Amino acid sequence: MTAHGAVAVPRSRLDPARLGVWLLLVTEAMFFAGLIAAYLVLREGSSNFGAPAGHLSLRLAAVATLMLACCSLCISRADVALTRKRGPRIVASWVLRTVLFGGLFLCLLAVEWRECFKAGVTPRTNLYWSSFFVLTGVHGLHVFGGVLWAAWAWASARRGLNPVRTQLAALYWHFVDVVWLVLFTLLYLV
Amino acid sequence: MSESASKARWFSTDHEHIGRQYLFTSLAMLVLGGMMALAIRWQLAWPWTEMPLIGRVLFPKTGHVISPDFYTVLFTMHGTIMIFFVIIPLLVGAFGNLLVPAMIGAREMAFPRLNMWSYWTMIPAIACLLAGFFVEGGGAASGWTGYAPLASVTSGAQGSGTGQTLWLVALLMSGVSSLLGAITYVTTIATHRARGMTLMRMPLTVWGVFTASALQVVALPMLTAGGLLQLADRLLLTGFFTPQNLVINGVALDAVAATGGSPLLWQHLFWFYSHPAVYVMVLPAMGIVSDVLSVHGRKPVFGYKPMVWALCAICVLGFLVWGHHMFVSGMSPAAGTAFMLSTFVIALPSSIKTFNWLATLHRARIQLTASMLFALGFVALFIIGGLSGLWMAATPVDVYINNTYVVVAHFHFIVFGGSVFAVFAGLYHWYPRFFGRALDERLGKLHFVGTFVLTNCVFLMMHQLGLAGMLRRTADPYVYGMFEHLRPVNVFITWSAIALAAWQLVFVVNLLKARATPRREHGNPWRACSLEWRTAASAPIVEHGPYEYSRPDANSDWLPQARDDTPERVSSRPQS
Amino acid sequence: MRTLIALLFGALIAAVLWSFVVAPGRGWWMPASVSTYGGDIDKLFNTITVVLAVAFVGTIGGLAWLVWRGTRTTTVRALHTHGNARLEGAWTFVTGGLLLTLALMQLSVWRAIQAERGSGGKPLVRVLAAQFDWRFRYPGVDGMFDTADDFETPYRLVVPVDERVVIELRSRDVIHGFFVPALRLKQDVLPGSALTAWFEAHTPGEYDLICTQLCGSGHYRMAGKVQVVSRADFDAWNERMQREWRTNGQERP
Amino acid sequence: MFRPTIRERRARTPALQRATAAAAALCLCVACGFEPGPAPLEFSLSGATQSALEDAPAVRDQIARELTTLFGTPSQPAYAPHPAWDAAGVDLNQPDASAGAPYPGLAAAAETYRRECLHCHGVEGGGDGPSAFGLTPAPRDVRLGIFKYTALKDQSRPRRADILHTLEQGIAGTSMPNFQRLAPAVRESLADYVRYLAIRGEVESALVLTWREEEELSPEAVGEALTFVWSRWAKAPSKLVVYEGEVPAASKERIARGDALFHDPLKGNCASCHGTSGAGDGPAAWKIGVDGQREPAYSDAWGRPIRPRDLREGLFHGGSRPIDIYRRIYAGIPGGPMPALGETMKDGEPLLSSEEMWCLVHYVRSLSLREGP
Repeated sequence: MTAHGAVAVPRSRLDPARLGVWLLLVTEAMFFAGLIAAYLVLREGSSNFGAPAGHLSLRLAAVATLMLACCSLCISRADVALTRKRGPRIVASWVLRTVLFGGLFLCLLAVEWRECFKAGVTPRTNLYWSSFFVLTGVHGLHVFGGVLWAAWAWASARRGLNPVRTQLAALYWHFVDVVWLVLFTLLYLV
Repeated sequence: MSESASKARWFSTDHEHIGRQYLFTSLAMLVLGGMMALAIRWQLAWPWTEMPLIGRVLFPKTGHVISPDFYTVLFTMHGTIMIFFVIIPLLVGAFGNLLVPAMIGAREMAFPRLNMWSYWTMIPAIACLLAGFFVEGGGAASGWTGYAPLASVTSGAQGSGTGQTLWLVALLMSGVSSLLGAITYVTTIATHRARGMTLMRMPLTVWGVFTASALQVVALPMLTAGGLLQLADRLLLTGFFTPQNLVINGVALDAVAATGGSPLLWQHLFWFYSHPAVYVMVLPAMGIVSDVLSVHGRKPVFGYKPMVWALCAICVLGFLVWGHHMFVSGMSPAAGTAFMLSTFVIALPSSIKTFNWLATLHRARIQLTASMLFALGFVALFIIGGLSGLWMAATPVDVYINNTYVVVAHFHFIVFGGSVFAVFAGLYHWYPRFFGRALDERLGKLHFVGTFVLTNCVFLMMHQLGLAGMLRRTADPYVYGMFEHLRPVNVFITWSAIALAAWQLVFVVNLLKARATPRREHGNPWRACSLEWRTAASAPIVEHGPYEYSRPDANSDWLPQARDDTPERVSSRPQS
Repeated sequence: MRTLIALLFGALIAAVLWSFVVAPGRGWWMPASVSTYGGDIDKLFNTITVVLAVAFVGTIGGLAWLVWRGTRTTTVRALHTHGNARLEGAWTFVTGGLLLTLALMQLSVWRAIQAERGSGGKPLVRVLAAQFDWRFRYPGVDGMFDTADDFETPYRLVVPVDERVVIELRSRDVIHGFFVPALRLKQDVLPGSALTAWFEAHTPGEYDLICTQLCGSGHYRMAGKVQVVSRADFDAWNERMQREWRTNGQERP
Repeated sequence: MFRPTIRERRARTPALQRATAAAAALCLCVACGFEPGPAPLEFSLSGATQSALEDAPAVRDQIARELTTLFGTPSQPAYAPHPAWDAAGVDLNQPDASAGAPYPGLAAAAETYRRECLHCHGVEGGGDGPSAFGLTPAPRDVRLGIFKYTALKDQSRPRRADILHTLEQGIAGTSMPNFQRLAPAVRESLADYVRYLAIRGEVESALVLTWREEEELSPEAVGEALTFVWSRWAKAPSKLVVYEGEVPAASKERIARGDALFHDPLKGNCASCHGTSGAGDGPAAWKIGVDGQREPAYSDAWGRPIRPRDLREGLFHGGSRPIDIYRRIYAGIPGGPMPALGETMKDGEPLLSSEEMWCLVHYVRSLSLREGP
């Protein structure tokens, strides 16, 4: 029924893909806002919230935070390289580094979880740990998604194709990074 | 047909195809949800009697009498199906896909594949939901609101086991489906408009879908977050919504879960989306009705800009009123006051819309087509539903009204009298555009008259039931002596509901009759200005707003919104 | 067709008005209020209802009239107008003012109803809700809860007339709804917290207590009674219940 | 010149109106004379009977026939007159109503049962109605004739008053609600119907047993089974646990003494099952199952695992009045592992005196109260 022939010419300067990713980030932001709000409400309001009780490794988390910061940094380097019209190899190498740092972050998260389980801490221990596992788990899934996205971007960046893909991945990574900073502050520091 | 071709038919990325898939899936679910409604009505009129059809199959041991827990499952499923798998997919999924690109002059959606997945995520969601009927303990049984801890704890009710988990998964998947669709719509409308199609030249249907989608993008993730936490409560035995020291159905929860959570937290997360969801169910309907009133009234929509601003105002204010579902929940009284004020404020844009519809009809040249009749029916019933909302907005009055049949009457006037009437108005109006076949006008009018009368027969007296105090979600109101005298009213409502359902056969006959006629190009049968009726192959250049009817300076009583681009300019423009 | 439409809308107005006019006489209406603030709530309800009735008749009547007029065969061409800013402004202003007035009217009653929330007023009775029963725990002679002389009774909440009664609502399992239509009192019973509510009944009698929040498959039958009696009767009943708890009970052979 | 392309076709208004009116009239006519009801019910044999007589379908049919002769059907429930009734001066088909109101009778009670009880307790009272799934504790299967919460000793069958007490109070802490919204006479008839179902169920299993032993079912044997079952019910009124006078006050001393008795393995020994804190976690009541999980060590007469009550909840299934708890301690809980301490003898002496049992009552109650031990 496209015979009516309205030729689609994106008239506006908004790039659909970029707008789409921004909308995705809005939903993701609201999603994490919901989870974090629930965490805060329970932490302030519950008489039985519990506490990390020494099972958290701040050092591990700090390294993980550093990993994510590196992810953000690398992918933005890739972005800059693209705008400066650098060669595909330079761009691809920055993207690849993002993938690696993201993978490292996930490994650190896995280590953290394993230490917790070893110490007998599970989501059932108390509400703090319930929130901890749900929040870090959901965030970890997002990092995993980011790794896949970056890997996908790498595959095309290597051949110098599809620069938009890398730019959008960068956008997403910054978001994931910011969310982690909030989570890190709330779960580990405050 | 070759295999790949048939695969392409199933998994088509063509938005019109997806729109039709949405349309027929939701109509099928409408039939299912409607049957459930009839079973519910049967029980309310003649509780503990032989339930037709399903009683014999499901309850051989009770003399074919439905059991109270199956009744609970029925109204839970009825609500869930009607909201998440009928009204929202019909208005946003079906009409959105079929109309939005055509109305803004886009050849396709911004993300055709995402759009396809939006539909194909809904199918497993439906499968999950219905699978609940076949698992041990039966389907979800905690109402469509899934209040914790009844829903979040596996021992809460018979259906609180696997059935409830499946329900939750279905809800989450339908949320993902809606989100994919919403992102597609917002992006398409923002970036794929034809030349000259400024925002203030978009038909109100597009505005309706746009605002509804924007609401979904922002609000739905809250429900997803809540749903995820509830899923964790059920599967990981966390206790986000489970307070301490509860013993539910013989299970002391402190021993099995990390308790200490808050049941009100779920209500906040749930209503943060599910109140805006009500607007998702009505904003596109308002748009459709505005369009139909204008076309068949041969008159521009009165106050187009205020109409748009009213839609946007509802969209924004929609986020501030969720707490009015919780006036008696134990929320703080100050919050109650704040939510009451915001709720009174949100009544304003809706009334402005109503006044504008009336003003649109002022000195119009009204064609009483089936579509127009349903649109007029929408306005009338929406007025009733909207007005009764004021009772609920007023906190002291809501203390009495809350969870009674007044609420049931109120939202059925909005959702059935409103949204469903708008769907019918839209179908009669755009059927030639969608399917190349026209629906029979006489049958359509017959369909309207019966539906309008019977809708009022069904839902009007529910106000009185509720005022008498009759509670919602009851399998047998006559447990209370004070409701015994309401039996005749309930019987009348049930008969009306049966008649209303039967009357929809007129529509089915109409569909079948249309199917039997050969496809043909209908052109622009209603002589509507907006772009979706264009037949020219060239690109449109939009020059007017969508409602240029009866212009004194024009020869005909309508002026198409766009003129055709010249072939030279088409070829000279770079293709994207 | 236009006649039919006019008839339909006319019938709708008639039906709505009829159903609301005959309703009180047939008991399709709120039962008579027996609590002190019930009258205030009813007054607010009636005010809103009058506003609604005027708005309803005005808009539907207007709609019917406009359709009647718009379908005249003599109309050659519709009026071409895109709106009227002054008119829009006027009805926005008027409706907004009306809505705001209605909203402000609610505030004092709402404050009064919610006055006891969290104020620590001493409850007369503790309402214990559980799937699918109401139980009422009275403090006994010492007036203190959770002491050995507390006594408990299912189904029937007995309270004295003409006295401000504070109740404390607790749930053992899921959310229940404490609703006494005649008292115009409804409050969800939230597990995990003790909410308080209050009422002052001014007419002795027996009134239905309804669970209004879905609490499982037995929700529909979670019924109770509120029995309002004179102070003397209340004391006598209190004494009788306490005696029963101190003795063999009323044993029927 | 302006002409609309779609002319509004003149609908045949009168025809439409006539059709609508006719439809409405038809609906009204149908609606007025319409009164649906439930389909008739039938008793079926219990699962235990069915599996016991799997290889003897003829006996199965015979037992079903005998039961119908003796008890009728759910639509026409009636006892076949029994010779023992004359001696006892009762007629179960004409039970006297102490409430004074017109007594509804068994057939009407069956209707009430069907509306109020059947969804959980099933047609035969087997606790297997469609809504029984997932309820903890499961609805009572009355066909064994065992009722847990009575005021009687010696594991007796209940009196009507005991069943009525449960109907009036419900069983706190379970899904069994109270039925005070039914008129007293209706409740009495309901209690009679519950007894009817119980006796019917007991006779059913007695007949199976008789056939097992004698390999045939003579009319005499059937009569004997009925007599045997009935005799147990007839004894009930004499078994009431009565405590004359006022309940001793819940003093600190009594509570302290109760505490000691509760934990003394040679006296109350309650802690062995109910746990030292009364949380129901005593070592005797639990075992480690095959999967390494803790599971209840005891089962009740229905074969369901049974866990000791968490006394700190303050919810007592048989009633929370002091006298109710006293009776629970005195007479135990039929069908379960809770012993009857009031009837336990040691060296020819009662294990616990009445005073000691009251101390236990006050201690148990204090576990859920503010001024606990």
